[in-house]
Amino acid sequence: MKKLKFYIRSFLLWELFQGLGVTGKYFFKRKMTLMYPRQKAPKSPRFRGLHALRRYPNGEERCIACKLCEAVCPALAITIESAPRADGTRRTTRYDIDLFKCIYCGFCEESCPVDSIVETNIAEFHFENRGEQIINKEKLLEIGDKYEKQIAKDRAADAPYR
Amino acid sequence: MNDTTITIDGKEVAAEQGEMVIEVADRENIRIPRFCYHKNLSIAANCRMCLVEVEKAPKPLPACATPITDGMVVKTRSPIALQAQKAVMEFLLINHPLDCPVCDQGGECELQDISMGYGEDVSRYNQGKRSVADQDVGPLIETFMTRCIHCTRCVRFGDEISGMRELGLVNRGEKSQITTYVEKNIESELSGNIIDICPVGALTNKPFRFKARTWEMKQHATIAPHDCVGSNLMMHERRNEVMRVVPAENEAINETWIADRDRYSHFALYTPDRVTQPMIKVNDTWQTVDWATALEHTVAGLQTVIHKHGEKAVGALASQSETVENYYMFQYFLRSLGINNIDHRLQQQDFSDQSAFPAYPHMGTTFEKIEESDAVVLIGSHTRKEQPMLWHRLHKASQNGAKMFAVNPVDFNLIFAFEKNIVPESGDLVAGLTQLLEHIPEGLQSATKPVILLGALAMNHPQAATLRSLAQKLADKIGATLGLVTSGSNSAGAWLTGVVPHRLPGKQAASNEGQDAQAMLQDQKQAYVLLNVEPEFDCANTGQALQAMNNAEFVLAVNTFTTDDMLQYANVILPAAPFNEISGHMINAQGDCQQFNAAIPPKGESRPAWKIFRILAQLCQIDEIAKFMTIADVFEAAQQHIAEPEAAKWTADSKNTAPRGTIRIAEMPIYAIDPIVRRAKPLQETHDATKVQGAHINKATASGLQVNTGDAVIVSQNDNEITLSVVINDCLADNTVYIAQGLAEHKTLGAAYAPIEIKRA
Amino acid sequence: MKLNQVCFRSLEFDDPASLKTYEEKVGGYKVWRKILKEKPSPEDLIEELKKSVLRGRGGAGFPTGLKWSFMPRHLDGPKYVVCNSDESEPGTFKDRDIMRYNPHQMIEGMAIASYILGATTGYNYTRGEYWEPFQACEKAVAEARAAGLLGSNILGSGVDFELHNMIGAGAYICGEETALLESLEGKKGFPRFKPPFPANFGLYGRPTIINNTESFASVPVILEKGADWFLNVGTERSGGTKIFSVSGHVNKPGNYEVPMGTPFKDLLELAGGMLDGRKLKAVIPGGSSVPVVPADIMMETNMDYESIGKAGSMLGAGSVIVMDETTDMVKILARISEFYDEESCGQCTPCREGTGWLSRTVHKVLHGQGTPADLDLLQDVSNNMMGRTICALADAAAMPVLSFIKHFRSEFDALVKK
Amino acid sequence: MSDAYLLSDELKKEIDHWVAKFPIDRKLSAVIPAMNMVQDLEQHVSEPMMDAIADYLGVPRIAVYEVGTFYTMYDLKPRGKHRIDVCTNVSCMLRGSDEIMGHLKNRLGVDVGETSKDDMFALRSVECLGSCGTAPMMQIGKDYHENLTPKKVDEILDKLKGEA
Repeated sequence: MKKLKFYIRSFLLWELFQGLGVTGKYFFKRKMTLMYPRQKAPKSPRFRGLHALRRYPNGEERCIACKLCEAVCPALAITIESAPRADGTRRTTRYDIDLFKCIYCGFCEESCPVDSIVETNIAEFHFENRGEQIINKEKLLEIGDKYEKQIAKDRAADAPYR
Repeated sequence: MNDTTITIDGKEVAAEQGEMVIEVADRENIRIPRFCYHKNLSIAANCRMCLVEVEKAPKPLPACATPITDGMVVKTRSPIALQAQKAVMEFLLINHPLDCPVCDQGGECELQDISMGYGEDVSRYNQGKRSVADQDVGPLIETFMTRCIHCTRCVRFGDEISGMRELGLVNRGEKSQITTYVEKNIESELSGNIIDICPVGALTNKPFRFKARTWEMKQHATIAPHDCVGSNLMMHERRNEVMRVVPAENEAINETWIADRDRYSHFALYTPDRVTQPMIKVNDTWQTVDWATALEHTVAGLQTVIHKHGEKAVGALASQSETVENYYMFQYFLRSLGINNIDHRLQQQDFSDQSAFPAYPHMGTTFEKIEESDAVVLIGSHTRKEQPMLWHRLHKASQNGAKMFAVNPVDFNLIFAFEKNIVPESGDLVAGLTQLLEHIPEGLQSATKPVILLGALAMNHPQAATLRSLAQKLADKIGATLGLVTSGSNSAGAWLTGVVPHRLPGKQAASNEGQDAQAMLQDQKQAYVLLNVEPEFDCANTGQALQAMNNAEFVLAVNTFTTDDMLQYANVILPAAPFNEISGHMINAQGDCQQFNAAIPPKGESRPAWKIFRILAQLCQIDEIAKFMTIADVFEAAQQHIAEPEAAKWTADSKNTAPRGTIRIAEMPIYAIDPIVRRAKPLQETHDATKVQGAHINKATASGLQVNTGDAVIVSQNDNEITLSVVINDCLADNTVYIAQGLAEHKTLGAAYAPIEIKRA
Repeated sequence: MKLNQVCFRSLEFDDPASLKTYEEKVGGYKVWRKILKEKPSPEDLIEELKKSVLRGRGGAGFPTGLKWSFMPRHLDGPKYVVCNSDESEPGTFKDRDIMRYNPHQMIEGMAIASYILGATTGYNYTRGEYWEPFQACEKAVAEARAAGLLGSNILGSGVDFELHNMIGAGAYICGEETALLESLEGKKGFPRFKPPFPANFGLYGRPTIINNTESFASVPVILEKGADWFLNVGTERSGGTKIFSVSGHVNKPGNYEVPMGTPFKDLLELAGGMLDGRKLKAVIPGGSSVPVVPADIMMETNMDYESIGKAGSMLGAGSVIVMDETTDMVKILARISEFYDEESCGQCTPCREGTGWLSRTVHKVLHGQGTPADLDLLQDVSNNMMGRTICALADAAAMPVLSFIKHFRSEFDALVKK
Repeated sequence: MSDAYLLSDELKKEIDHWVAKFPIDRKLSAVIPAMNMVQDLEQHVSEPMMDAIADYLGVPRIAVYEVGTFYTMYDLKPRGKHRIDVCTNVSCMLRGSDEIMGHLKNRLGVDVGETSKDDMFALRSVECLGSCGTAPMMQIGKDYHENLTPKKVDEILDKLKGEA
C-alpha cells in the first residue's frame, strides 16, 4: 500500500508541483528584496558607522582631548595628541582614526564625556589610496558638521534608553 | 627596636613606640586612604580621610596622627571606619569640580582613585560649587585652584623642604585658598615637587600641560645627569618621545624629591640644535652624511693632524657628566692613538696636587649621614644651586640643630642661617679659610660629627690645592670628615676610568703624562676632540677656549647639540645620544655606582658615544677593540677600576698666587650648568635663569663706579670687552664682580677669580 | 542664695578693678603673698585644687587640678601659663566682666598657677574686640608690677613671674586652646591635633597650662577659703560657684554668679523673669554650640554639669540664652549655622565643607525652599561632621542642628514643601 | 629688598615693645599686635604694610598675609572712616538687632558690607561680641555701644558726624 502511494505520487510529479506551489505563492507575495543602492534598509539610531567629531551649536568643537576614547578603544584605532590651545583650553592637535583597525564597537562614543566622538549611521564609504583609511581631525569635524542634523536626531531618539 | 605589638585588621604586627598607625599600616601594605599625610612632611591631620576605628576610642581616629600604643586594636575597614571615610569623601567632593576629563591629574589622581572606593555615584549636594581664581606662579607650575582640597602638603613642603614659604593657606573656612597671595613666581629650585605631592590637579606641570595621559606613557628608571647627587628619576615616554620626568624614590639619595633642573631638563632634547645626523664640513659648508662617510672623514682628519704634528698636537675634552662606559671608550680610543692630552676638569684652574688625588674625589660621607652631622663647613659651595638635593640634606641638618659655617666668594642665600659666614674680599678664599682656621668658632670646635665640604667654587679656584690642604688641616683639628662635591654627574667615573691626563684607568700613573684641560687650551693644539663639550660655555676660560677651537686645524665634536660657534670651528660633528637614550653607569658623590638603561632609542642617527669611539678605534685599526662587543664588555673592563672611596690626604700648596685687585667671581649658574639645561626652555624662563645675567657688584663698588642698577658697564677680560647692565647685589664682597659663566653673552670673557676691568659705559 | 562669692567678690565695692580695692577690701593677693613667703609644696596645692572639684570654666569642664597634675613641672626650660580670655561663644560675656571689674583676681590666679607649675612667663590672651577689658588688664598688670607682685624675684622670694596681656584680632576659633596658642605664636588660629596636649607641647612647643579666665580667678578663693568650703558651695561633682551669662528674652539680662546646682527656675527669677511676661519656649544653656533644651525639661533642671547633661545638653561656658514663645526656632538655627560657617577655620575637611553646607541648607529651609529630604540631609551631614575633626567646632556646628530638629521638628516640617 | 621703611619710627617702637614680650626668636608673635596698630592708624592694612611688617619682623610675607586674611578685624582694602560692626548673633537677634540693622541701613543708605557715600561709615554684620547682656549692641572703632534703640543709634551717628 505504501509502495503504491509512492509510485502514484512520483508518477504524477506531486512533489514538483508542491515545490512550484511555494514558488507561486511567493511570486505574488510582497517582495522582501531591497534594490540596493537605490533602496536602503532603515537603520537604528544606534547604528555604528563612520565616525564624526561634533561641535557645539556655537561652533566650538566639543572634544577636550580627555583621551578616554583612545584608552578604551580595543583595537587601538585612535591616536590623539593634545596641547593647550592659544586660549588655554585643552584641545587635540591630532585626532586620527584608522578605519581598518576600527571594529565599530562604539566604545569611543560611550566613553566620551562631552558627546564629541560619535559613530554616525553612514555605512557607505570607501578608500581609493593607501593611507586614506586614516581619517584625521579635520575630516572628522567635517563629517560632524555635514551630518550634525542626523547625528543629533539619532542621539535624541536614543536618549530615553541611555 | 620593634618593641610593641598592635593589631591592624586582625593582623598582629610589630611596631616601634612613637610610630603613627599609618606608618605601621603602610609597612604592612594595609592601605589607608589619605590626602594630607606624606611620609616626608610633617603631620597635619587635616584631611580626615585616614580615620580608622581604634578599639576603646569613642570615635574614629586619624591614622596619621594617632601614635601606637601596646596592644592597640585598629580596624581600617570596619563599618565605623568605612562610614567615617565615606563621609569625609563626600565632604571633599562637594566642592571639587567634575572636570576630570580636562584635568591633567586624571588617571593619576589620588582623589579620583580614592573616590572610586569611597565615593557615591550621585552627590547629595545640589548647591553651587566653590570656584577659586587661578594664579600665574611662573613657568614651571600651572595652578587650577578650584580643584584644591586644602591638604596643605604644598604649604608644608615650602616650610619644611624647600625652606621658602611661598604658598600659604589664606582666608578661612570655606573660603580658604592656597595661594601666593600677591601673584608671583614660585622660585624655589625644588618647586616642581609640589606637583607630585599635590593629590589633585590643583598644581600641575606647566610645560607638560595637556600633553599626555598617564596611561599612555611608559616609565623607565634613569639617573639625573646634572649633579653629583645622582637623583633617581622616572622618565615617562610616549611613542619614543620623553614626555616628563618624575622622581623615583630612593631614601638614600633623593628621598622622594628631585630638583627642578632634573625634572624639566628633558625639554632640551627636542630643540632644533640637537644633532641627529652625522655632519661634516666640506669646503666650509656643512653636509649631512651617513655614518660611513662621517667616520671616514673623522679618521682621515685626525690622522692627518697626527702625521703632520704628532700626537701631542691633539687635545681631548670630555664633559663632566658622561657615563662610565663613554669615558672608558673615550680614553681607550685616544690612548690607543697615542693621544694623552685627555681631561674632563673643564672648570678647574689649579692642577698642582692632581697626583695626590685619591682614586676619585668623593664626599667622604653619605647624604643620610650629613643630616645627622652637628656642624657643617661649606667652602666655596653654592650648594643650593649646585646640588639642590644635597642642599636639602644640609637644610635638614640645620633644622636638626647643626651649626653651619661657610667660606664663600659670595654671601649666597642658602636659606639656613650661618653661625659664621666668611666672604673674603677679591675672592681670596685662602685668606678666608685661613681666618676660619686661625679662629675656629666654638660651635665648630665642640662639634662631634662635623663635615667639611669643598664645592665647585673652591675646586675651580686658582688656589684650589691650598684650599684643600687648609681644609685638611681644619678637618684634622676638629676631627671632621672632609669631602669634595664635584661638578657634573660623574666626575668620579671620569677619574676612575682615566679621563685625566696623568692617570690611566684605576689610579695607575700614566707613563706619558698629558696636558690638563687648561694647558691644552693655552698651548694651541692642532686638533681637538670634544665629547659633549661646548668649550665656549663649559671651560674655565671660555674666551681662550673659543680662540683655541677657532685656530685649530681639525675639531671633532661628539656632541648631542651644536652651537653657532661650533658650526664655525668644528670639522665633524657626530651625534652622540643624550643620557636618556643610552644605558650605562654613573657614580655619585657618595660613591654609589648606579646603572640605568636607555628610556628610548637614540633619536635619528645618533648613537651612544662609547659606540662611536669603538667604531672609530676599529677604523683606526686598533685590533684589541674587538673585545668590546657589548656595553657589558665595556663596563666589565671599566668595573675592575671602580674602587671603594678612599680617604684623601691633602698637603700640597698651590703654585698660583692669590687673586688681587678687582676679581671676577663666576659660577656655572644652576640653569647653565651643562648643554642640556642650557637648552631647557622652561628652566630658562625661570627667575633663577634670568637673575644671573648682568654684572653684579655691591653698593660700594657701584658707588665707586658711579653706576646704579640697570646702568650699562663695560667689562673686559682676555682683551675682550662686553657691555653688561649693572645689578647691585649686596651679597658680594668688595672688589668682586659677579659675572656668570655658561651664558652666551659672556663667552668671550676669561676665567673666574681672574682680574677683570669694569668701567662705566 | 548668696551671689558673687568667688569671681565677682569685688563687685560690691566702689572701683572694683583697682589694686587698692582688691587688696584692702576683698583681701586679695593674700594667697599669693603667703605662697611667696611659705613656699608650700606645689603637689599639696594641686591636691587642694583636685579636692575642690574646680572644673574648667571655659566650656569643656575638665577638672583643673587634674589638668595641672599632668604638666611636666620639673622639665627644664621655659614653661608657660596662658589665660584664655578669648571669650567668643555667642551668649557668653562673663570673662569680659571679670577682666573689667576684678582683673587682679585673675592675675593672682595665674601667678599662683605659675608657681605651682614652675612657669615664669604668662600670657593673658584677650579677644581683639575686647579693647576695654584689655585696657583694664593692662592697667591691673601695671599696678601689680608696680606693687612688686609680678616681675623677677617677687617680694624677694626668688620666684619670677612675668605676665603679658596679648590681644587677638577677631576669630571665634581662637577660643579653642591650641588655636589660641597658635594665635599667640602669631599664626592663624588653626587648632592643633591632640595628643600631644598643651601640657606637654604648648606655646612654642613648651609645656603650657592654659585655662579660662574664670578658672584662674577661682583659684585664689579656693586656696584662701579651702577646698571643702568651695566644694560645699556647689554640688558634689561640680564644685563652687559659676557665673551664668543670662541673655535673650529676660527682663534683667546679665551675669549672675550663683552656686553650682542652682535650679534654672531660680536663675530665671534672678534675671527678672521672662520679658513682657511671655512664656518660656526653650533655653540654650551653655552657649550657641550646645544642644537646645525645651522649656518643660529646662524648668526642672538644676544648673550644674551633671543635671544639664541629663537634660541632654551641656553647661558649656554657662551662657544661658532664653527664648520665649514668639521665637522662630528655624531662624535661630539658621543664624547659629551661619555663625559656624563664618567661623570655621577651614583646616579639616568635614568642618570646612560641612558648615557651609549646613548653613545654606538651613537657610534654604528657612526661606521655604526646602524639602523633607533636606531635613534628613541636615541630620546626616551633622552626624558625619561630629567627632571627625581636630577640634570641637564641627561638633559645635552639628549639635544645634540635631537638637533643634529633634525638639522643634514641627516648625521645620511646616516650612518644607510637602 | 626690605619694605620695612614704610613703617614710621613710632610704629616700629610700638612693635618693638610687643616683640619684647615674647621670646627672642619668636618675633612672629608680634604680627597680630603690629597689624592691629596699622589697622587703627590707617583703618585698613594694605598689602605694602603687611610686607613692611613681615620684613621688619623678619618673617615670611605669606605668613603675614595668612594672618591678615584669617582674622576678621582687619580690612585689607580701605573702608569708611568709622566701621560700624553690628552684632547680629542669637542673643542680639532675640533683643532686636534686626531692627537696629534695618535702621542703620536706612539711615546710611547702604547694605551690609558697604560704605556710605561720604566715606564716613562702613556697615558690617559681625558675630557675637560678648555683650549679650546688653543686647542689642554695636562696635564702632574700639568702643562698644550697648542697649541700642534706633534713637540711640541716631545720637551716636550724629555725634560721630559732628566730630568730623
